[in-house]
Amino acid sequence: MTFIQTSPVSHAQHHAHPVMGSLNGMEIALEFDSPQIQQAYAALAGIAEFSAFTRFGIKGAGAAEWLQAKGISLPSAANSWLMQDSTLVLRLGNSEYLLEDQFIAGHASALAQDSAPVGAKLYPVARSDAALVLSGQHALAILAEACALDIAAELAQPQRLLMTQVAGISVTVLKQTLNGESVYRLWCDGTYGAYLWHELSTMAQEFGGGPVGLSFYFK
Amino acid sequence: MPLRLLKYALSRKHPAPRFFRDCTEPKKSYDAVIIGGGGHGLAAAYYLAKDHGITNVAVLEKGYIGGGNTGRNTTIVRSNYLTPEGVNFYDASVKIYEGLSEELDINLFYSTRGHFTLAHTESALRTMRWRAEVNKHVGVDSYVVGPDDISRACPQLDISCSGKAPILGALYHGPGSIARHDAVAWGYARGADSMGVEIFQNTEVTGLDIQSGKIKGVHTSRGYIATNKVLSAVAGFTPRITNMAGVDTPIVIHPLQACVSEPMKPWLDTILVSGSLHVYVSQSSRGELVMGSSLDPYEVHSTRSSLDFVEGLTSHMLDMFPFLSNVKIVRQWAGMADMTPDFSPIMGTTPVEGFYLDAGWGTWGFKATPISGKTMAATMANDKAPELIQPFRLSRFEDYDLTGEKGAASVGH
Amino acid sequence: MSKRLPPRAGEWLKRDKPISFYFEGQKYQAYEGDTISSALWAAGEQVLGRSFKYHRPRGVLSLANHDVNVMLADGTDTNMRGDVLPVQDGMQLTVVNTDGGVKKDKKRFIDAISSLLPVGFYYKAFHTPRSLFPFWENIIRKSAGLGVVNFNYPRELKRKLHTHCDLLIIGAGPTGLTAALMAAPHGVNILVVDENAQAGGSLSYDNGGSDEAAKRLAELLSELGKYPNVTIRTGAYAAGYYTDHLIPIVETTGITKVRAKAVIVASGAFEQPPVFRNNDLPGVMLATAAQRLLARYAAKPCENAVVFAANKQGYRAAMDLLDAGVSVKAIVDLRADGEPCSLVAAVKSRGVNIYNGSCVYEVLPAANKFGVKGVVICSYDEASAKPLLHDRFTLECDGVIMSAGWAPAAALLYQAGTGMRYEKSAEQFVPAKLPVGMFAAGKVNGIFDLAQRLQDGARAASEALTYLGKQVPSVTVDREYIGSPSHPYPMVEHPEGKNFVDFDEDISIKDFVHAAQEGFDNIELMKRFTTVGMGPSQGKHSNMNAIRILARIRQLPVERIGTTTARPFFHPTPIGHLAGRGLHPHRLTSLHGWHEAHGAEFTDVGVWKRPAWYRRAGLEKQQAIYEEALAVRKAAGMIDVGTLGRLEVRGPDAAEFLERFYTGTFKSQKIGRTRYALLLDEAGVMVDDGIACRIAEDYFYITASTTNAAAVYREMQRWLQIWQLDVGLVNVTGAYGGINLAGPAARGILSKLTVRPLDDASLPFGAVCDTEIAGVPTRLIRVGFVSDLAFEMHVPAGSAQHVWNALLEHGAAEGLRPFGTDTQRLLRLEMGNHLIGQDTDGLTQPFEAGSEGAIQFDKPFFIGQRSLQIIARKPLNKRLVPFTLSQGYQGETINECNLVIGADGNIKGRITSIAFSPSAGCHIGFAYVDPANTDEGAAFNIRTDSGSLVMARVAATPFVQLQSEA
Amino acid sequence: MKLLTCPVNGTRPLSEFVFGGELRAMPDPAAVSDSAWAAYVYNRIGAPGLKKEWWYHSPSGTWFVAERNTLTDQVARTYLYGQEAQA
Repeated sequence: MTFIQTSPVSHAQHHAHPVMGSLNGMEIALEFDSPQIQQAYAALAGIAEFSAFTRFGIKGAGAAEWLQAKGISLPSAANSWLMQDSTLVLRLGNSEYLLEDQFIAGHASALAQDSAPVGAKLYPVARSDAALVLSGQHALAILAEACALDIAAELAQPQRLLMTQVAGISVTVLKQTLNGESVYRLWCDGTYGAYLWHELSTMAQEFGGGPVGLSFYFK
Repeated sequence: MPLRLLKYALSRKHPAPRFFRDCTEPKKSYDAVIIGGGGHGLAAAYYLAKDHGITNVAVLEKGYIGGGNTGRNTTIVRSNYLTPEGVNFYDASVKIYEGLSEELDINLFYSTRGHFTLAHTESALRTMRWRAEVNKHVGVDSYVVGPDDISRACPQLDISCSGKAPILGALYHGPGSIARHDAVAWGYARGADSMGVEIFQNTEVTGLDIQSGKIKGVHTSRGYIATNKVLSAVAGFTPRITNMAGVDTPIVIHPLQACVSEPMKPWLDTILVSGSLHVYVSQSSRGELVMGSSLDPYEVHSTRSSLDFVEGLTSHMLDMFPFLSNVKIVRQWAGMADMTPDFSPIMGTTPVEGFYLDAGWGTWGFKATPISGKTMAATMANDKAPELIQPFRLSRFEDYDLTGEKGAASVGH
Repeated sequence: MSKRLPPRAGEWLKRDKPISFYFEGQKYQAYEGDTISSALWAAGEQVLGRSFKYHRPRGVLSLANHDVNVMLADGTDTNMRGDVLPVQDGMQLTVVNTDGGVKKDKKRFIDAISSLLPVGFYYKAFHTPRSLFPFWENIIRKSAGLGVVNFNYPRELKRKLHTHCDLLIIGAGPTGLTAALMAAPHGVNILVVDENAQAGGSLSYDNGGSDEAAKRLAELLSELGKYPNVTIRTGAYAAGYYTDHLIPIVETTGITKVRAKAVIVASGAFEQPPVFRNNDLPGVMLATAAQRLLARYAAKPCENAVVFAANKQGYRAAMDLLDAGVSVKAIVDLRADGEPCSLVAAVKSRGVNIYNGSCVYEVLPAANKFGVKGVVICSYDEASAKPLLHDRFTLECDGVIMSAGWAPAAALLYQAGTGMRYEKSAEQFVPAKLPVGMFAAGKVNGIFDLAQRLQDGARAASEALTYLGKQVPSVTVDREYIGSPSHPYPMVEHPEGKNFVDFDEDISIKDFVHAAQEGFDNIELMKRFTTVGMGPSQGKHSNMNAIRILARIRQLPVERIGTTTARPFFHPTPIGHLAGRGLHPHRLTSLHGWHEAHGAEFTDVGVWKRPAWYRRAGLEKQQAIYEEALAVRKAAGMIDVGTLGRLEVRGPDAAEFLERFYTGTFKSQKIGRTRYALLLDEAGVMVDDGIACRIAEDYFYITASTTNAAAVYREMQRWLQIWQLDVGLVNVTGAYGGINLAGPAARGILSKLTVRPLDDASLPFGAVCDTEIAGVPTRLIRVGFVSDLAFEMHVPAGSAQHVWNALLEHGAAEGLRPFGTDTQRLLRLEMGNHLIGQDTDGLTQPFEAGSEGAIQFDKPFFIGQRSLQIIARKPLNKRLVPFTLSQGYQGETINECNLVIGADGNIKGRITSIAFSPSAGCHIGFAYVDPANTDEGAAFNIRTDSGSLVMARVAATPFVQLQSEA
Repeated sequence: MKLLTCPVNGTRPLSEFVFGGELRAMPDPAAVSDSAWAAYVYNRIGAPGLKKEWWYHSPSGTWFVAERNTLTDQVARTYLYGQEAQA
């Protein structure tokens, strides 16, 4: 029996009546508005949901070795990230890793479909993150209200990621160039997804921006 | 207008005498020494003299009288606690307060406004019922009311709290009052002084003289003072004094902050407390909103203010009173709260003979000022704590016999 | 009559933008750039407000953003500050706290009887007899306060932003701007803030008869314009200093929380009024106020001025007045030796008489005290601070310009913990020991001469840069005074008083004398007794004089008196600004949307929103809950348990870890089985409970209560660090959804969705397995919390909706319906399961709750074990028992927390849970009772709300028949 | 707001942290007397001074030790539990 998964954020999006579609078996908002408007939102202050990407999480003193054995190259420093093929590899703190395939299946899917990892000091981390993208000229201004850190300075160093608080909840943040635009990627516990989406999209709208569907980035 | 005021005002020269002498030269010894010139210490001195005829007493205050938590609290007086021990104790305090302006002949502006402890959740409401039942049992006027009753008493309150935390009910406590905190200290100081007690300001205790388990005297910035009865009534400074005495206690110091708005025409006639939103607020006779919140989350021995406190408090104030957006906060401040594991005070004797402790008041020492003074005076006079404060003895922790106020863990002001 | 001057260089007015507004019902003309006060003054209006206590007419005092006697209302807002707020076209303004308007204020009589209301009078009256106090209090409360709050004022959203900079400079006067200019080339990012509408500080008004200041300002601004790393924000005040250089900058649009690496405080000084009779009348103002009026707003302070000076500023103001065409009748200089600087010759040359060693003894009021008619001048003996009346004479004038000294605007320095000392040569408190990373320069640092202030700005900049690790040469400043900027005691006594020190609170010299006589003779007590400095201006114009007066009374040097602590905020700051957006983070399960769409009534459980019950057409809440409960007993029900804490404990030492953490045994636990897990704190108090599922030898899957999950996981992490066991912890709470399917039909429904055999043999009570439900990988647990036939399904959060729908689809026919937490409470009660947090409180230990069974004492260690060993030897004073009321009880409703009363009339315990159970057909519950009275069938009394006693009996659990026995 | 430095994640405002109380050595439960145990459970070194404390960085789930002066609120240093030497 096949089934469709719901995104952790969808509840907060219904009122905007997005065009939904399925990616990796998850129902996700593809379009909130006409391409022109989405373009405008994205340029000013756009917020999009990437939760449907496949993720694989693992932690423990043995995680790095195990992943490398699987041919995954890992960020050398704690709290940094790299892109291998089409997979985002996040090193969360010292010994926890999160792999996320971007748009197309990659290492995360492969590892997820593998048999459960076995090895010493090796602990799989089940994930169901809400994954958001904040874009546009006002993205920093929104983060300046929602986050106490000097995001621009903290993320000036390429490949760095932050585990901090945004709008009062724990969030992992990094800066990335997507389709030539530099955007902010945010991950939080899925159960906070609807809340975070609501607050950030409210702020985005105050800047003349708004929600942007996944298809806008699917190029 | 009362005649005495007219007389007082019309007389050319200012007739009012000093409230208390300006003592600077301590004697070699006293029958009793009280460390701490706040409400509690001064009240203890007053009742030592008045109830027990012990007048050869020195009160040592490192700063100025009433300059500690006496002058930093939000002046709420109530007795609707959770345990019979707590209710009885605070009720005795309220009863003294009601006649205290007359007794001390100073207007304490003891103003009975009614006190609502708001419940935003079922579990909070359950705790309110628990308190109400215990209060009823002990004979204290306190009962659970519904949202309509709250609206009637405070029509400006948004019962839905901007939809963030709708109010389900409240514990109403008719006798809940506010008072002029400074005046309480001044009144007791004058009363004690008039019976011979000597009050030394700017006098810091630097050490305790303890020999074979007995207190012999205190070292101060004004020299050594011999005595065999010492009371420590220093709230946030308690650990520093008990350290000198080598007495271990569970007390940990957390700052408690408060702030006050600009004056506006009085509109808030009741005292409101919201546990879930961490707000307590009343409007003073000057027209200022006096607001407080929960304790700072970590130990600091200072009275610095923090921005996050006032940000959180004001945000919750707006949930309750959305129209206050442009009303201004004039001043914020902090006190050092001496917290205990069971949210109850520590009163009575200690392992050191002649060294008595009046501490652990956390956030609610002001409302206990008269009764703690009275009972600690009795404790010092008889070297035995009266029944009323037995539940608060220091040894209860060693005995695993805590007082249950923590059962109602939430903002308790 | 208009006091507006023709256009002047550097004025802040936009002459091309005329506007009109209403004040107390009368129409006035103004220009954009005017404040309300400047517009009214320019229009010839002198009475701008009434004082708080005596309702005396007040006009312009300082024009330095703390003239709180001018408070206005516009029908929407109140307590609006006339000297700060820009006037806007069409404004309809009235003065607050008057009875009949600012001119006809009926309360002005209070001024006449002010002698009846001496300082502290309210401590001395109204309290006897006690019975009358409420009457007096009512009157006092009516007269309290300023403006009337508008209960319909909209909740405004003010954004609060965080920003970070290397160097924050507070004050855009000559000192601050120079500091910025010196620091700018060194590649640090600099933020300069100033509370005024435009940058420049004294350069924008203090001309002293020359155009040097204006030129200097133009230079500085154009130079600074070249640096992109320098931002200047005006109309922005620094509200306070907080730990680690956090400084909120307040603007009308909102607050910016600035985190600075280094801070230069160049906030200047507040001019302080000399104290003499009627120094508060409209038309009497500070020299810098007059200069601000002239330079910024092109308005004359008056036509014929008398300048009362005790420093150079008075003479500079005199020059500016003369240049503006104001006739200066005289300069009255308090100092016997007069002013040493060259301006003396300049003013003399323009025909101004100077009276040295003299004072303004009193100001003669015009009709209604609405203005100045003249002044009485006489000699003054500085040593004794006494006016010498023998030579007094009267001089006609319509304005008095006063200038006697300054107080540093040092609030932020104090808040940051700066040690201050009294600089005798300047007669001012100045910073002695600054906190790391804080620097002070200019007037706040006791330096007044313009050239020296510029040097001092450069000096502070070089010190700040050095602190920031830059290599810069050090700068030295020559701090010397040609005549002290402040007079040590600019007070003129008067038998009739009304010589005001604090204009907010109407406090005059005699009030301090009286306070001291009554023993309030240290600055803090005096502040509290007299309320000096407690008004909205927080003592900006009064604290320094209060200190000088107290010093004189006690015959101590000023430094021995010290200062009162300056608390935030620097200016009164709006609640809406501080509150900002007001976020309330909350968690939702992936089924939330479905619950909402199907009539769920939500309740807050910790940070979660959970369905309490589901609305049903035509059913009251209680009825709906009964139906949900009956469905579970008779058919099947399901509840969203996605909020449960889910924690994974993995590794070789997993069982060992759990045996130390929880009270039970886990090493012997079989794979595929669950065990109850009870957590205590070190005092032996019950903290949380859940179940531990053993998935593999080295893999446990633990549930924790919704509200405690985060804390339990935190404690696990902490103890793991201490114990250093070979274990890994993963918090998967949010990763999984959870559904609990319960009731006789549960097995049947579930079997349609899985191939996994569910019979008691293959999946007995307490078993756990990983399988597939409706195609979804599921962790399936046979639990018994709400029914002895119940299945808990833990699935990936995103799949929960699919499983939920599938269950409904296949269960509808069997009578399956969802239930909420209220129903769950009833169901678990029927099963005889107590709930930590409801049936226990913050101090309950296992012996009281009857949870001994969950405790394995013969283990080397578990958290709380040692305390329990001590507690076990002590007599128990209450114990939790299940109870029932008599069948068919129809009496008064018994509520949770009704008390259990013993024969002796004392409290023995309380009801912690009670409900009518439709299945058991009677009231059931849990209660704490006398430990000696806990046998099944034992009776005890419950006191109802009304006080009557109802008998209950200890019962056996479960209260309902089990499915297995059915 | 006060700043605190997590050994792994760096300097953050206090709102990202949970205070875990004083870092105290547990006496041997088997050897210790009842009253000494009760003292361990309830009593604290209340007097101000430099103390070792537990702090938890919530966003990353990191417990660490801070040496903080409870009088001045100045943090001398922070390090992961058991890594005092390397700090």
